[in-house]
Amino acid sequence: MHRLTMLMRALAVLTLALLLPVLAQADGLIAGKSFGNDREIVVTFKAPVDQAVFADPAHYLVYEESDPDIRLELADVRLDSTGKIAFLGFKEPLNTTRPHVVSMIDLPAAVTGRTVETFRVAKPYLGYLLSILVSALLINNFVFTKYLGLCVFFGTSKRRDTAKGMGVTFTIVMVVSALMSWFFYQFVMKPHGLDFLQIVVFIGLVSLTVQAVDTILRKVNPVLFNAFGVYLVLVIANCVIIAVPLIMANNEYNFLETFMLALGAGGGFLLALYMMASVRERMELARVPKSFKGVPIAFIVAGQFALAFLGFSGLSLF
Amino acid sequence: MKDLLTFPKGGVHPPAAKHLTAGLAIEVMPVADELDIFVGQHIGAPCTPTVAKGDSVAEGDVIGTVTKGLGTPIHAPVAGKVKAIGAVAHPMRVTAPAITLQTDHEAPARVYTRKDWAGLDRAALLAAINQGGIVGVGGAGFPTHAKLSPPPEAKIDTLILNGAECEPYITADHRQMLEHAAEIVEGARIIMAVLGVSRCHIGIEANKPDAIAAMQKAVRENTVGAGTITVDVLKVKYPQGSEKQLIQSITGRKVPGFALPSAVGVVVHNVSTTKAIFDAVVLGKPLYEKVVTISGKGIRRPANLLVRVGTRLNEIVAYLGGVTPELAKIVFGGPMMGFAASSLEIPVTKTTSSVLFLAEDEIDSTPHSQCIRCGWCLAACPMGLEPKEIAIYVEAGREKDTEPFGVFECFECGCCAYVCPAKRPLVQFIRLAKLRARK
Amino acid sequence: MKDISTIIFRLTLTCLVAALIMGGSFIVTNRAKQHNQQVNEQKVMLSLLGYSAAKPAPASLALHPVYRYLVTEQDVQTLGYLVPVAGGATDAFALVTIALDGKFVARHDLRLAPEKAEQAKERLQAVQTAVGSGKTIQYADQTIIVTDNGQRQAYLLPGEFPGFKTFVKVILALDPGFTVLGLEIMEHEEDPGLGGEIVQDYFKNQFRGKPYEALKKLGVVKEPLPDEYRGALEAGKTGRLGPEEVARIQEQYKDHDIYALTGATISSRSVTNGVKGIVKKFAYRIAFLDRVLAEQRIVVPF
Amino acid sequence: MATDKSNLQLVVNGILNENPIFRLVLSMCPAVGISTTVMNGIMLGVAVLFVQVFSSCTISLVKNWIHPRIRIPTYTLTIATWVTVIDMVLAAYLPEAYAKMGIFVKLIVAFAIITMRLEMFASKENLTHSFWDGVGMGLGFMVGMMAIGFVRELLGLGTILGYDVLGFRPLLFFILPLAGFFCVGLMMGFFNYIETRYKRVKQG
Amino acid sequence: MWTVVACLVPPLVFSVFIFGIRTLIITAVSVVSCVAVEAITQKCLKRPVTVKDGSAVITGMLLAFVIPPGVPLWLPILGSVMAVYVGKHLLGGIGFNIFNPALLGRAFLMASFPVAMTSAWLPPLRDLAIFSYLGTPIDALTTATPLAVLKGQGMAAFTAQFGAAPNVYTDFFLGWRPGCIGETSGLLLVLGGLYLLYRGYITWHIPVTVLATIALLTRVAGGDPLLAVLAGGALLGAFFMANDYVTSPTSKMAQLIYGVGVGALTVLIRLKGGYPEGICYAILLMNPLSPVLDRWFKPKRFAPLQGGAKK
Repeated sequence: MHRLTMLMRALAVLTLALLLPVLAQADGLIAGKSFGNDREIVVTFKAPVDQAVFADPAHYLVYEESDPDIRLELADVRLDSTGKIAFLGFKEPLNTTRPHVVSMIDLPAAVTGRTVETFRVAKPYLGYLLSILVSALLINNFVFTKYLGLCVFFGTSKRRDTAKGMGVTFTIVMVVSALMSWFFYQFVMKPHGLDFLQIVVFIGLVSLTVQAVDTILRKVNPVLFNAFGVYLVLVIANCVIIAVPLIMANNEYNFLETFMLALGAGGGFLLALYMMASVRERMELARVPKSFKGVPIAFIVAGQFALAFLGFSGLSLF
Repeated sequence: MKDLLTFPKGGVHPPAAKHLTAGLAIEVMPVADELDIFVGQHIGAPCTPTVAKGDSVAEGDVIGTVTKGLGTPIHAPVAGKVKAIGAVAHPMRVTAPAITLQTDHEAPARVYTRKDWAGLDRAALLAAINQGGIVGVGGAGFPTHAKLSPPPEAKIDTLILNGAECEPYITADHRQMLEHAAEIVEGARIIMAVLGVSRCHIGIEANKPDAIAAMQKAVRENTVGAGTITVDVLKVKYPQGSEKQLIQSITGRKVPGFALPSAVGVVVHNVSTTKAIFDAVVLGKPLYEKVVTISGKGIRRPANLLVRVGTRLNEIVAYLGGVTPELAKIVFGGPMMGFAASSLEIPVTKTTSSVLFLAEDEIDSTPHSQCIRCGWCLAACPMGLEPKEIAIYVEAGREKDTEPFGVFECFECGCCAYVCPAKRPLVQFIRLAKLRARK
Repeated sequence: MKDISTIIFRLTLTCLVAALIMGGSFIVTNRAKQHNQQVNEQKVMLSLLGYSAAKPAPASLALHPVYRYLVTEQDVQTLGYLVPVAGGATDAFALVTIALDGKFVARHDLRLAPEKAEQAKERLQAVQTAVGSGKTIQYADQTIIVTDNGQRQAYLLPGEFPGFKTFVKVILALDPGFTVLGLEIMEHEEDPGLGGEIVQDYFKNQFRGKPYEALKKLGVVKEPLPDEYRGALEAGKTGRLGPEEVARIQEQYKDHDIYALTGATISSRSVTNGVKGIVKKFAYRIAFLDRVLAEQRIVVPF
Repeated sequence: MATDKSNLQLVVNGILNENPIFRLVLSMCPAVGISTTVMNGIMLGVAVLFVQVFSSCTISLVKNWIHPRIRIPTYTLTIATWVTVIDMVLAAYLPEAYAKMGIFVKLIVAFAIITMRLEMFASKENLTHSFWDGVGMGLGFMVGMMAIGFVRELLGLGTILGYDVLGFRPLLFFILPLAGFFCVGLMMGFFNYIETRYKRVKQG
Repeated sequence: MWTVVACLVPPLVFSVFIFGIRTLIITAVSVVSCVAVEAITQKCLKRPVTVKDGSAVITGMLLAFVIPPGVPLWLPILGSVMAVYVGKHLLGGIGFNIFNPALLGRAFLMASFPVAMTSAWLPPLRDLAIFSYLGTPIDALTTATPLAVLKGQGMAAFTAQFGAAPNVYTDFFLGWRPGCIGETSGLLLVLGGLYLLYRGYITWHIPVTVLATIALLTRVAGGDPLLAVLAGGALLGAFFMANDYVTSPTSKMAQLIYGVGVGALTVLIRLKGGYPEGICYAILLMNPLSPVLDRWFKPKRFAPLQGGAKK
């Protein structure tokens, strides 16, 4: 089962990527910290700590990073049985989307050499990046929940091979053009107040990317060019591609975030195309009522997909 | 208990319904007045008649030969006169060319005497088999001498005798093994001599304990040549008797798609064919008689009949006391793989092993509905195909696209149609697909 | 070769013409856009204060924005409030920095034209120059203090907090005693029909009239909304109840918890918690600011 | 190649025979995404009409001047320019409507229908014809959007153009964005059905 | 098909005991409207009317089974139009629907009537007063499902409302809890499922992988695996919906992966998503993957031809 091994490998890499930030945090007294539920911060110490000090709320100062003057009221602090994990309970729910700062004050100097230990608790950035990816891929799938790129979606989802080719081409062009757009936006348009030229510049960059991919592919890999070349023309006149830089500009994403968005959007488009194509190959064999043959039934199936994708609504992974 | 030998994937357990005829000894049917012998009795080129209308022939005379290509001669089953050479109703095709003989009831029956074959060499044995007009009587009718001349690069090491007889109703092979065990074993020795192999397996399904016992006894008593013959008891599961499945059950080897068994060093012969080889080589008697199981609730007197090739169905029906009012369908061959007969004029051929007269309650005539993709056919298919997909493509008029589903690997065992809860005629769909996809 | 030069020439010309058209329309529309945006925001704010086309705001009413910044110098953080200075020029502003514990730190005077003060970028630049280099300035939020003839009438607090799905952006109006005057949902992405109902009068008007004491303990209940209360909450839309009636009913429910939207308890709770958070933080800070302004004798128009 | 159709025919052609949404199946994204009310349909329709007419006229005016090798970039540039203009105009003067249409105004730039009309029509015809063809296509899009918007607003909100028609809200479902898929699909099927019936009646 | 219907009857009878005769009426409305929609559609399309095969009846029953008992009686009628007309017959009739019709109907109702579909739960009756809920306004009686309590208010509130560990398992397994009409009685659903397994109508692959994945992942996430299986619609979904023939893959390997997918998505939606129960959407999301999975995991051919067929 070749596919299975590939799948396993991908999973292994993904798990490792998720574990890395956890492994990388090791500094001073604190081994790890994170939000528990919405009224809790969990702090993990490297070694068991003193119950009398570390289970006393008076030793903790907690505030939202943007509101340093307003202390959050602690309800209680619990240490677990190993003495290594402290649970900080709060009276009011925390806004976990914002970074928080925890200061441990009046510590006995013997423990760390310092009397104050301050650290930041925030949702992991990698998680945030992944959430952009997953969001564009599934939760806010461009086709089924944002309703973009439908012309190409309906036009090229008749056969699975075409769908695959189209999806891959799209993803490549999307990523390249979105990153180029990011550079342009950050370093040329924003500093000079040329925001209003967004549309022209972005579509220009998309055409440029398409042209570049076309030329490079033709030279480097003619076989691949023959397979994908036909789709390249279709790419320019498509709103999915141009939507990515527009969203990027709207949300002021940084480079990595833009990359994740483009990758997710492209992957989501590929996924939608591929699923739709395999379903449509099946639909071709069906006895669909005559008036609904072809595009109308494709719309209705897409609507059913969108209904199913409602299941992802409200999903927050990280 | 040790598991009985079987193949790993697919297969079904249809009701065997062999009790109707399993206990009935082979009965010799009187010769009919007229016989129709098809010129094409085997795979390959049809025979060219060597007689003309009005010619007189004796029992066992050659009446047609193959001059070019694969084939083996046909013989006159009776003494008599050639009445006509023309088209006659055929079980699979609508009609086919045949030689019609008018029986001369006065002529004495020909008597065959035993000859010693031990001194004959391979070529002589093969010639005897070819002259006997032997074909694989259990299946498609592949000329036996051709099957016994494998390509030189194939290293044949095993002979398998197929006595599985997995199709419901049919008991012809069962009776042959019971009544002619010694002949079959001797036939096996002949084949082993021809192929130069030292190992022979006789595969018999576990539901025929008497046949197993008879064969084991015959094997013990026969010491003619070298090599070992073993009787292997097989699990009762359809299609145990299919060549590829049988080879896998017994040897564990897998025959690749479209390759012959010789590719994995195996040759398979039906037990009845082996009996015919014995007849041809030892007695010099060509293949013109056939044990046919006539069964089903639609016939008054089910029987295992020894009939002459060419005997028309209506003669057999008349001999067995006619049909019963419940008769709903007549099937040439077994209920799983057989073909429905359209007329009683159809004659028996060398490959006919049974004719079933099925009553309403033995067949399923409910109309089929749309496929619900339950996947039962996938589980049942011994070849690992997807019959449902093929059928859906055929229904949508896209037979050409069925090739990726392996439509040509299908040997039409009928397992899929048997398990289908929607009663879909999957085998017919696949036949259609093969027909149209080939074009 | 000639071909290419023609192409380049024509393309350049086309681009120039296109840029001309776009630039021209940008110049024309940009001003109108900003103007309209302001007018729109002002309209929402005034409507929260109870003014409408039928009951226009008096000319004596004035809105004074106060911007809050986080000023960081090495590890020390202070809060910087950009306040207008009363008396004298309209472009006089002062950045008052206050330590986290509420003690006055410093005052930086700066000059900034009021229309420029509304531009986030220019304002930040002005503030940065005022505090001098070596300190990082981070914009935090904005409060609008409403005065009538110099008397404090209300506070308008734009804010945002996480909803069920993404952020909910609101403007909240408080009277000087921190009683809620009104709540307006500006932007949200809650589910239509469920959490999306937070924009309905019968939900958001529940906050109206809640005194600060009640607000601090405000919770959410999953009981059905009483019909009478609902009538009062939707009075502005249906017009069936008279103002006295509405006031009476609102008085009756003023200490009651928020009735959750059916099927959208999470959204209801997020809005309630969000509003609570905004008010609490503001009440905490405005006290310090007022004290510092009074101590330092900084004359402000509010 | 000059068309022999009259101006009126060009307009009607755009609305009926070559309706961008229902017949050419182009520019479907807004037809699904924001066709929740008739008003939205009109708003976006006006924007598309504007871009289509201005682009058609522009291209028609300069058609002899465009080098064939940079045809497509020129079209794209032209469309992008006019989209930018309408985008800015809407943002400035109709901020509420603009907020509702969200990203879709900017995405007019990627509407296949406009590029297609420029390539197939405006680059070959004179100014008047191009103008009327642009009007036809723009109106066709608008009518399509309005038709979908009509169904969705009526069934979803019980109103037409904001006026309460039914007095109650029949099915919230129809104003959900995803209902656009079903609405467009069902309406297309319905129109196909009408067409076959009509043809059958006409044939006798 | 009728065997499946028979297996669905005991849970229905049980729900009449705990939620009153109302559930029977809702189910009847749902079944009748599904059958009617099927018959009318087939008549209009001039196709043979196949309501007798029972598939519409199953759809109707399952549709009623996955909606709360306190919904208005006309609600399932709209759901059945979506389920049978749009979900099944527009796509070519039985065998060609991509999504499970009943669940599609439920998803449609969820989107259209979010309030009714997420809050019309009734507390179970313990006194066999089966006519109880007929006249009373439903609003006054609503309660919350165990999963909703668990998700919204946490374990403490859950224990306060439904009881502590060993008792709550028995209660839930027997079905004394609020929930959708057909999902409460774990015992009867398991019995029905086992009977179908015994008769060979379904195989173990999908239900077992679905339930195992749900339990395992819930355990990994720190939840109670047994509650995860018993408290929601997992049993109903695993035995009667996930392994719907038409919309699930056919080869065994594909079925295993499909089952894991359904289980994983269920847990994902329950723990991280916007809904307390996720199996409905999990199945809907996996449904369109079954053609893909079938292609990827074709049954192993006995002897495939090398390099494509030639003939």
